[in-house]
This record gives sequence, C-alpha cells and structure tokens, in this order.
Amino acid sequence: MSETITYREAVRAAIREAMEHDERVFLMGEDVGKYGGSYAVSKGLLKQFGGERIIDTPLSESGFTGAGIGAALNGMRPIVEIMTVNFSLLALDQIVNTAATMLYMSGGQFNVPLVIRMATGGGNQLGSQHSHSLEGWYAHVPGLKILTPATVQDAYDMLHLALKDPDPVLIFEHALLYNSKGELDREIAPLEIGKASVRRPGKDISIITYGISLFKSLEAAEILSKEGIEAEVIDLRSLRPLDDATIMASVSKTHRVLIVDEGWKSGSISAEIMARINEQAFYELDAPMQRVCSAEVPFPYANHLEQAALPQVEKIVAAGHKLMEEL
Amino acid sequence: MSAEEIKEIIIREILEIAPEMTEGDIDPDAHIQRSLEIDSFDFLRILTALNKAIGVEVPEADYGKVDTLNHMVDYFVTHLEKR
Amino acid sequence: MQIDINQARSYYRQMLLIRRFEEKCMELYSHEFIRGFLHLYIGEEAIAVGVMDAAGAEDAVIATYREHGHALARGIPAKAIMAELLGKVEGCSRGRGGSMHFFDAKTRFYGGLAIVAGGLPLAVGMALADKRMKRDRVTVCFFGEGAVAEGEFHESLNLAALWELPILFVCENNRYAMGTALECSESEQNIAKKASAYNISASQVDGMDVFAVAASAKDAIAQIKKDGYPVFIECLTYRFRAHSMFDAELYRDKTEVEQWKQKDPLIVLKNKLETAAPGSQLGEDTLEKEVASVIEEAVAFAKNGTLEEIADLEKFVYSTEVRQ
Amino acid sequence: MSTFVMPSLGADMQSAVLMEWKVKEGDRVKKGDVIAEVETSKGVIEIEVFEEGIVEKILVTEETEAKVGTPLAIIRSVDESSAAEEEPTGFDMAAETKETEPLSIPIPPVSDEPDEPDEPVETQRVKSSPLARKKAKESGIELSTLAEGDKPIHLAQVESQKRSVTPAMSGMRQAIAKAMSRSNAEIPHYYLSTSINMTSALRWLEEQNRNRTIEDRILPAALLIRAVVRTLREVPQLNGFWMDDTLHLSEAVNPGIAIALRKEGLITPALLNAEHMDLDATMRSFSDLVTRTRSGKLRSSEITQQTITITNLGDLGVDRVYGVIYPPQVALVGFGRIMDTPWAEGDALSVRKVMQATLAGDHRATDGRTGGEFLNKLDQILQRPEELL
Repeated sequence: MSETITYREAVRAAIREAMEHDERVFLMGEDVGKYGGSYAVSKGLLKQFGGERIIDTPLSESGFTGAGIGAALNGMRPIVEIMTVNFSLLALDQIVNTAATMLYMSGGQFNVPLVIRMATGGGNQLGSQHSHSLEGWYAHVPGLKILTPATVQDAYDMLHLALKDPDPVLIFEHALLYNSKGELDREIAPLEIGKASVRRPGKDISIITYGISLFKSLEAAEILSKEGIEAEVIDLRSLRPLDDATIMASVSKTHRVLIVDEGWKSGSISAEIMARINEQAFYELDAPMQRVCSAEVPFPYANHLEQAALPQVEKIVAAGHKLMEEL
Repeated sequence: MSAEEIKEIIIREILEIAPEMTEGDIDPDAHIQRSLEIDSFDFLRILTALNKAIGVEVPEADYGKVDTLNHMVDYFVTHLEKR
Repeated sequence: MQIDINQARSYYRQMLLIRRFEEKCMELYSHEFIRGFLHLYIGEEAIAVGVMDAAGAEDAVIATYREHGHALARGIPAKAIMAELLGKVEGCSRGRGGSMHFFDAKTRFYGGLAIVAGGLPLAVGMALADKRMKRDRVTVCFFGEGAVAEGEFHESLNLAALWELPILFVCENNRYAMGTALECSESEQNIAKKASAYNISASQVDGMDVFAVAASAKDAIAQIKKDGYPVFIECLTYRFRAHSMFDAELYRDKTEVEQWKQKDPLIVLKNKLETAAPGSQLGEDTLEKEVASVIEEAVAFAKNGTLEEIADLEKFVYSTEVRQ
Repeated sequence: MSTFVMPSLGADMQSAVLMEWKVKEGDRVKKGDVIAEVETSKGVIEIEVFEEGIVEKILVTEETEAKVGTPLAIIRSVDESSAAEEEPTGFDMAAETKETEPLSIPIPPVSDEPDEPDEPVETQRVKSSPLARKKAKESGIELSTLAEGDKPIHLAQVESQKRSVTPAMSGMRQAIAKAMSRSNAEIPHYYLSTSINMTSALRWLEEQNRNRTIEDRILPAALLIRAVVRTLREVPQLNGFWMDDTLHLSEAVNPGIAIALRKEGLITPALLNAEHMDLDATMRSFSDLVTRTRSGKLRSSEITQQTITITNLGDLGVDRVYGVIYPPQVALVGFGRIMDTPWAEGDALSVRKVMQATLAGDHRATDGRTGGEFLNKLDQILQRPEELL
C-alpha cells in the first residue's frame, strides 16, 4: 500500500503520527509553529496539536537544544528542529558536551532520548553560512547517532526509528530533497538504524554515498552501465554507526571504491570510510580509492560557482573511469 | 601373512616414500618406478623397508620380478610360503 | 529570630560534613588517590545545605563541577561520592564521572556538569517537561556567577520566563570565575538585577548564612509551586580555597580571604544561634566525631572499591550497552 | 668476540627466515657445528658456525626474517671473558659488527659482478594494487614478472598470468631458473658424448651386492659418482670454477649430485670431499645426502660448494643428458639410462648393457680435448670397477 508523496510530506507525516500516538512527543524550534517551519515541514501541525506541543522558540539554538536534552531527561520525547546545520554550531556545546556524554558520564543512569532534525547541504545559492554539509563532523562523536535519509521512505522511517531510540539521534535532511517525490509504504518494517542499503547492485565499482548524492550516484551509475561498467551504489543511511559489513562486502566484490559526499574531503566521513576500508579490506583493493566531494571552499553564492563546488554526475562518471582506466 | 596384508604393507611403504601420492594413484599393474617417479635410490629404500616389515630380502637379480604392485605381492607371498 | 536547635544542629552537621569531606579530598588528592580536577566547596557550604533543605525529594537538582557539597546535602551517600572520586565502580557515576560529574537517579541529581552555564538549558527542558506533564515539581539549578557572562545563561533565563517554567535558579556568586573577579567580567555586577531584566523575580541573599539561604529558597519554591514562574536567588558567598588544587591564587589578596573567613558559615551559624538562644549547645565535639566516622567509613569503602573492568570501557556510550 | 651473521648462501639470496636455533646462549660450539636452520627460497638449510667459541648472545628470535649480513648471534672465543663483564653498559652492535671478520664461507663468489641487478630489484618496488599483490603471492607469481614499465599491476594481470602458468612456480624453481638462464647467457657450452659398456661394471656390482645385506647394497648411481670422482683425479681441469676470467681448480672434489625433490624439481647439493671416499663411503654419503635433501635439511656448505655437477637421469628413462653448467662450475657430467644395446666387440656383435655418458664443458675453461680425455678415462675406469672399491 504505497503512495507517492514528497520528502517534506513524509517527514511531516512521521511527526504527525508520532505525536498522535505518543503524548510525550513534541516539536520545538525556530519558526516551526506559526510560520510552518522554514522548509515548511511542520506546516499545519500547530493547528492540529497546539502551541504546547508545536513550540516556536526564540533564536537561541543552545538554549532550546539544551532544553530538548532536559525534557528528554525528564521523560519526554522531544524533536528539536534546527533550521540548518550551520546554525547547529551554536548548539554544539549542548549536543556534543551534554547530549552525547550524559549516559556515559552518569555511568548508565541518564539516557537522552532526543531527536534533532536539521537541514543540510548546498545547491540553493544560500552562500557560505547556510549551505554546508557538516553531518560528517557529528559522526565523529561517540554517543550520537547520525542519520541521513535520502529517500522518501527513509525520511519517514528514520524519524520513527529515531523517536524509538533511547539515545540522541541527529537527522540530516538535505534541503534540496524536501521537494523530491518518492514512494512511501507505511506498512513495511523500517530498515534499522546503522544498516546501509544497496540501492543498485553492480560488480565493477562500489559507489558509497548518502543523502542527495545518492541520486547523483545512481544517475552516474546508469551512464557507466551503458559503457559496460557496473557500479554498485550503497546508500549509507547512517553515518554513525557506519555499516562496515555492507561496505566491506561490496568492496570484496568490486575491489574498486568511489565515495561521493557533499561534505569536504579534509578530515571527513569520506576519509573515515577510506580509512576503514584500508583497515578492514586493504587486500581487496585493486585500485586506489577515489572520492568526489565538495570543493574545499566556503560555498559561493553565484550559481555557476556553487555548482562547480558541488559533486556532480559528470564528476562521478569521470572518477568511475579513472578507477577502471588501468585495467 | 595374507596377500592382502602384504599388499597393505607395500602400499604403506610406497606412500611413505612418495607422500604426495594416494593409494588411488597406485595402479597395481603399472611399473612402480616409472609410474610413481620412484628412482633407484627410493626403490632400494622401499625394498629395505619391506625387508624389515616382511622379512624377505629381494636380491638384485630379482628386481624384474617386483616391478609392479601385483608382482611384488606375488613375490613376497611365494617367498614367505617357501620358508 | 526563632531558631530551632535541632534544625541548627542539622545544618551545622551537614555543613561540617561537607567541610571535613572536602578537607579529606584535599589530603587524598595530595596523595594521588584523587586525580583530575578537584574544586572544593569550602566556604560555600551554607548555600547547598540551605537550598537542599528547601527542595523536595520530587524536585530535580542540576549543579556544576563544584558539586561535592550539593551531592552530600542532597543525600547521596558519602561512600558513593568518595568511591566516585577514587574512580571506583561503586561510585555514584561508576567512576566514569569523577569530581566534576556526580549523578544520582535516586535523588534526581542530574550533575555535576562542567561546561559553565551548560546546565541552565537543561533546567529549562526539565521544567518544560514537568509543566507539560502537569507534575508538581521544581528544577533547582545551581551555577556560579561566571555563567552569567555566557550566552546560555541569557537564553535560558529568557526561555524560562517566556515559557513560565518552574525553575529555581541559584547563582552562587563567589566573586571569582576561576581567577577573574566579577568586576573584571560584568558590566552590571548585581546579578539579581540582570535576572530581573528577564522578568524573573530575583533577589540577593547572604550566602554565608544557612538560615537566610534556606528561608529564601523555601519562599522561592513555595512561590514557584504556586504560580509556576521561575525565581532567581543570588547567593553572595566566597570560596576559601583556591579554584582548584593547582591554583596559586595570584588573583586575590590573602587579606581578602581572611576577611571572608570571618564570615565562615559554620561561625555565622554558631553566632546566630548564640544570639537567638544564648547558651544552647550544638554539641560540636560529638558532631565532629560523627562526621569523622562517616568520612572514615567513606574513605575505607572507596579504597576497597572495585575498578571497572577495562572490557566495559565502551559500555554506556549507547543505551543498548546499559546492562544493570 | 665475533658476530655470527646471516650467511649469504648464494648471490640470489637476500634474506632467510631463521627457523630454529640449534644452540642456546652459553653453548660451546666448534667450527662446522650446525647452529641454526634457516628457510631460504631453496628450502630449509642448516647453517654452520665458522669458529670455535661460546654462544654469548642470540640476537634474532626464531621465525624472524633476516637479511644477509644481519647479526644473528655473538660468539665469544673460549678464552675471552663474557661481554657482560667486559661491557657492563651493554652490547654495542655497531662496534661489534666492525670488529667482525668478514664472513668467511670458503666459497667462491658466485658472481664476479658485485652490482648484479639482483640488488636493485628489492629497492625498486613493483607497483601493484593490494589485491593483485595478495593474489600473486597466493599463486606464487612473482609480481615483477608482470610489470610493464611503471604501470601498476592489477588483479586482471595476475589472473591472466595464473591461467597461463598453471603450476605455481616455487621459490626454488625460480632460483634454478635464474641460475640456468645466467648459465646459458654466460657460459659457452661444448658437449661430448660417449657410449659406455656397463655390462661388466653391473655384473661386478651385482656380485658385490649378493654378499651384502639389503642395507649395504650399492646402487649403480654411487658407482658412477665414485667413477667420476676417480676420473677427476686424472683430469682435474674439470673440477673447479671460472672466476675473474680464470680457471681456478679445486683440490676438494665436491660433486653436486642432481637429486629429484619429487614434484619440486631437481636440486644439486654437494657430496663434500668425495675424493676421500671409497665406494662404500660414497654410497653411505650419497644415501645420507638424498635423505637429507628430501627432508629439507641441507647444510649451507652443501648448497654452495659444488665443484662439478653429476646429473643421472637414467631412472627417468632419459637416454642422454645435455646438461647446463651451474656457474661458476665449469663442467657437468650426465648419465642416461642403461640400455640393452647391440654391441660390437671385435667381429662379434652381441647385446650389452650400454649407457650414454655426456660431458658439458665450459669452453672458456677447457676444450674438447680435455673433455674427450675425461670421457675416455671414465670409460676405462668403469671397465675395472674393482678398482673403485
């Protein structure tokens, strides 16, 4: 029983259902109420649930994110929305120093069942302070779980999974995905947190990616396929935990690795994945691993420059060629 | 000692010398030295070992009578009976 | 002023326990049984003891990295605290927290948080949950005057007042953020006045006088429970010891310390008692002995404690690893 | 005090794995004692100590790979005090190494060009993918054989090589290949052959063996070795080495005997000092050498000190051997199988047991005259086998 809806609608549907089923769930963030959410995800929810559960906050990311932690500690299931990942840096203290550490430093006494959602990524000409992909940074921190839904189904499933999780979960929604359409089946059991998904099987190259880059990778795989190169495309879905098993299985099959990530290269999740492949599957590699990532610049405003900075299908295809060229 | 027992002993000694072989590799009617790549030195070792195990010494003049596994068995059976 | 002798004796005993406990910590630190940072509460005992007397068991407490006194006054056993300081699994945080991170679910003690002002947003959330679920509870949030310069202080006071949350903010103004004097960090040194700007009922109280602190906290909690609004108390106090063990105290004058020592909360209590009920006996010697035996027992317990298995190092990073 | 280092057992040996120490610290050793076993590309080899003394300190643990020249142990001469007393601050390896006598295996250097291309191979690492490297190792394929210029090697190249070379090439096989191609390239061979009537020799041997227990029987192979050694006394020019453009004759006669390792090819360890052995001793030593060769327990001297090679392929049914000389040796004697052959003696034609003996000679060292003389003498000697006892 599936329907075709937008990514935005899928997130909204998941929030709505969760709030209908669980009194403890509430949504809090800047302009989530009367405005309807800066990306209109929560549009209509204020009317349904009222201001006590759809809470507009002042511009105080650290304050309301910390409040989310406190509420989670005190028996609630808060969803904190932060407008973009760039703003989440104002709440970094609460996320990294408190949410991630509470359970551990209390010796297992206090878990923090908090969900933080935020938009990430570029491509909307929003310049250097609203466009970056910093989810890889958060994946550095033990105690957090980092989800990156790419599909409509995952946008829906992951919010439910995150709310069920006893620990802090950060969901990164790529801003350009909100309008994307896809199939949603509310009946099927969601694929659990920490499991990657092979979105396209192939035998020659493993393209490892997540978020919006999944779709660019799939497109590139189609082009490569016409040339006789069969790329396997893996949607990581979760950056922490990383699904090492699925990654290594694919590497052992194709022996060639291409990582596509809208984040920067330096000190990044793509670097982490390469390091793990090196540690766990070095002897499966038949060519140097490749990466297609964003240019190492703060994002520019001008469209042509921004597009040049982002991973693109052509760059992925070219990297695929490079991987195969020495055969 | 039955012919079967003698055969077992011979096979055991051959395999001792040529460990990469299995019993299945030994064709009972094939020339032992040629089919199993056993040189004269190894052949002597086999006969020495068989002498110890069975108690029959094969003189050089009789080498022609012990060229295959089956011949070898017959030879040892005959010589055991004689005693 | 009426003073109940039993009440006075109880306060005195608790403050004395904190005082002697902290002195023992110093000794254990010097002998390397306790490591890491160690921030002593000596001089400020009246605040924790007074406020905890006002807080109910149902209320939640959030404190800072200088929280030994709060933990003891809240009723976390001295044994569990000392074991924590020695890094033992019997400690109130299983040895994972140390001096700056005491936690205790039983007494609703939420830390032990060591990022200055980091606890205030948490208090906002705790209180938000209580309000939403219509629980008759208060969240008591301690912080030093150093926190006032942080953004989280202002964000949290704003949210608490805006959302009308049941929080008792207790500012322990000991005049120094580490080595930086209040005059060097705040344009407005009356902290209560800053809180008032957020439309929060705020007052200053003598933090060296346990009776005054307790009375003020009791009034505040009653008021919070009555109308749900946050209340802010600024307790004027002074730490007699250095900021932490490794501190040469270059930033303050020894005479200033000596002056404040005249207002030692233990002395203040005795003086007040003498004034209110001349000739009444606290039985200090007996209390000293009692306290000494509690501490002795705590130290023995901690020293005999168990070191957590290294195999459990990664336990409690996520809840799936919680096995209790 | 001296340092016992990983000996070089051949120009193509760069390192070996120390498999087992046969001595422990404090043991007394004398020249020629086997003190360790090392695994080389040619198999496990026992290595000997070259001086008398006491094992002061063992420097390399078992199952460690050590490059040639790596100090393996410190040997203290018997009259020296121990290092501990002498040097309370500990052992200074650099200083020790300096004092050490240059490694004195009394063997000729196999190569007269010290900068043989063998050396740079190690430093000039072949570029390959990790997977290709792993698969090549598993399949016994030398990666360098796949290299095409600077291009890195990928799995595909290894796989195609695997298909073309079905049986994996063992390290020993590679070592032989190397020596043989060098031989072919460097040594101008000449070949001579003669038919030797073995009838009386074999009859005589049969006679001998009839009176012996089976353990004491003498194989024709031993008789042939003994005959070659005896012949070399008459024609010594074939027993030695070609080095520095000069023929160096060897007093010792250490024939390298080609021994089949069953499935793994031939190896030619030396039967040391065969010139001092009578026929029985030759048989015993030959027997011992074959046994140890096949169990991988050769001594270093046996691997390095051959002065001539004897290849007897009669057992394989080969009629005639055209051998390739192992440099720097100068000759190889080959024996084919003994066949019933028509044989004219005077006017009478009869069937005799005849064997083809060949000589491969290094034309730089000797010429056909010497070779012919050798084969003639050999024939004569084999007609009077009783003199070989």
